[in-house]
Amino acid sequence: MEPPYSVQLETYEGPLDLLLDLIRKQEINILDIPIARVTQQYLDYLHKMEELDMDIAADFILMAATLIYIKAKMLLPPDPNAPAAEPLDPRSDLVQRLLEHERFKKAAEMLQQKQILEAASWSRPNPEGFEHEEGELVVTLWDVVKAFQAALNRPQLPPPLDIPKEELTVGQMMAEMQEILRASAGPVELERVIERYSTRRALIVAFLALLELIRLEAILAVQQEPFGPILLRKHKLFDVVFARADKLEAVDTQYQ
Amino acid sequence: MERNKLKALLEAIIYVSEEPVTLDQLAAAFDGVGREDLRAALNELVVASQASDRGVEIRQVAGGYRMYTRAEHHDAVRRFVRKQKPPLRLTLPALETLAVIAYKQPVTLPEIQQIRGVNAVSVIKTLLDKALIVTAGRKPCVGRPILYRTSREFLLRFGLKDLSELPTLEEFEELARASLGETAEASSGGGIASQPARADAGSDNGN
Amino acid sequence: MERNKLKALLEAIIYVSEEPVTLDQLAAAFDGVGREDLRAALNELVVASQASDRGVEIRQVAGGYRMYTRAEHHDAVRRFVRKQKPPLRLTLPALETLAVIAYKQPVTLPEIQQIRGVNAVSVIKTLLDKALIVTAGRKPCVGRPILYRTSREFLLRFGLKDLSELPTLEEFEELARASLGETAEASSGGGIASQPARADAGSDNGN
Repeated sequence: MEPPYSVQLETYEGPLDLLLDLIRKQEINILDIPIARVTQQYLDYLHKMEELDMDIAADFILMAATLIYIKAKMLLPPDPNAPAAEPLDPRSDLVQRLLEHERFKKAAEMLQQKQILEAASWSRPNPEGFEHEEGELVVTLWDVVKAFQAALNRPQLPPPLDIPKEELTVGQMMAEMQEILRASAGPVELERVIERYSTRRALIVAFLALLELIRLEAILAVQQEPFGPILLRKHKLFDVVFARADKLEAVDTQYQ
Repeated sequence: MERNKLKALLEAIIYVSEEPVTLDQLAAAFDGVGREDLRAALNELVVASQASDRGVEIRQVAGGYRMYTRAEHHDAVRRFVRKQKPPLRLTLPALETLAVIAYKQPVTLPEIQQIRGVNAVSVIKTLLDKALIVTAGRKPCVGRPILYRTSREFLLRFGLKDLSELPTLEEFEELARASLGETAEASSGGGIASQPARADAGSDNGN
Repeated sequence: MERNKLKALLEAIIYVSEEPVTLDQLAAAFDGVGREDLRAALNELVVASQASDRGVEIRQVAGGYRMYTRAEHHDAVRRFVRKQKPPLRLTLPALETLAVIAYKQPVTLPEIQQIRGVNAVSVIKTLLDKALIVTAGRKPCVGRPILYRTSREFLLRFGLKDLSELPTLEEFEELARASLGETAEASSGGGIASQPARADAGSDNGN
């Protein structure tokens, strides 16, 4: 008996991989699998996995049951009441699956070779600027699905205000920023905030308000990776700054 | 290096380079090859590319070598390029708005903005321009806002027979969960298509 | 149109086009030129671009014609390429699932899992994210599961003219049988199959 933790186990993606490996390593004829022996080896492998506290996926258990079933069936005499036309080898389904699995493994290798060759050659489309618009993506249905999920998962901001944004002062804009941050559980992307304003004036006021809030340490702007989105989050003085209406008004007198 | 191989390599390099390739750059890249040999090979390339059956020529420009289509072909080339229907391209906000309309249709602008949290007016216009969405009457509520739904073009572009072929959110979530490493126990796809088709999809504006 | 002029124009168009250029597109653009003439001219271009002193070849891919540098030149060419294409990294399970979809398409998740013997949800998501597969409607059976097929991107990334360029599964079967020690039958008809794929057999452990 080997001590449990010295056992080296190969990992298999699924039960078919494990079975194929058992068969191939022992140079067994796939059309005449010694089912009792292979079943035992298969179960031994699962036991070793258990000893190593490895999770055994349901797929492996299902295959174990299948093997045991086949083994039992092979021990039984053929059913005399079965239609005479099909004296089927109980192993044949499994053999077909294994052969098919092996075919696809070969096909995958072939694809890999093709991909390596393809990656080594370059095409330089549109070298002379017979161009389409920049910044757009070629989209698939999958992108649509993902985009919808993204929209649903995003913290909901209060709907854009109906009062004309041109009217907002820097102080009022700061209050609006506060509302946005307060309404969301976590950080808010800067882009999401900016998108709410369409006029040049409103955008400028929004930026001034953000700069004021950052200066007052009410909010913090962070970027977690180069070129990543800029996130706004509450900073240490968030509640203090907004608790004092006079502070916001003081800002406004500055900008008069 | 054999002359033909050198010419082939030079042609490939000039093709992939975005800027004119200089003799200095090439001399640095081809260690064992003298500048005279490089120059001779480049000249042969230039001359060969002038043949009457060639449409892409190599020219010396700004101290380097570069590929060009010939001026006399530009009209024909431009006409061809313009005729092609380019693949569908959308900005991220446009894509997201389209997704909201696809799943929530028929839907009004305020409802879209509520979900997306941003102004969507200009994006709606883009989608209308690209004929991916169409208007679908007005919602009988205060302000009677315009309703939007996806168009036939949308179905064509995404290869859908009808809206019921859109993956459901349940199906999406199964895939999304899987990406988080949570091996969903979809025993042979058990979780898939629990709700056959979204009952609400396009029910009132039969496509 | 004179043959040489036609070839020159075709070369210029293929050079500037962002996507592989199809015969249909060309036929629509060249009013007076028959498809047979176009095909012949294209074939001549393809053959001429294979000459040993040429570094840019015209190849058929994803149903059209496109220019490429040759794979064997990639060491010399790479340093001049400004925009490297992002490498496509696929795990072996992902490649195997892709192979199943390529050969069985359109195919559902339960069918894929039946063949692969394992849960394939997360791999499917990876393949969708990389745009190598797309959804293809729903199968009209219980549960109406989503169908998947390979995409144009798949053909482009794997340098395939079209799906028919893939070796048949029977060819792999011969190979698989041979490698599984079932030698008797394999030797009888294995001649065709063993040739192309032999080269890559045994690269299993490379990853």
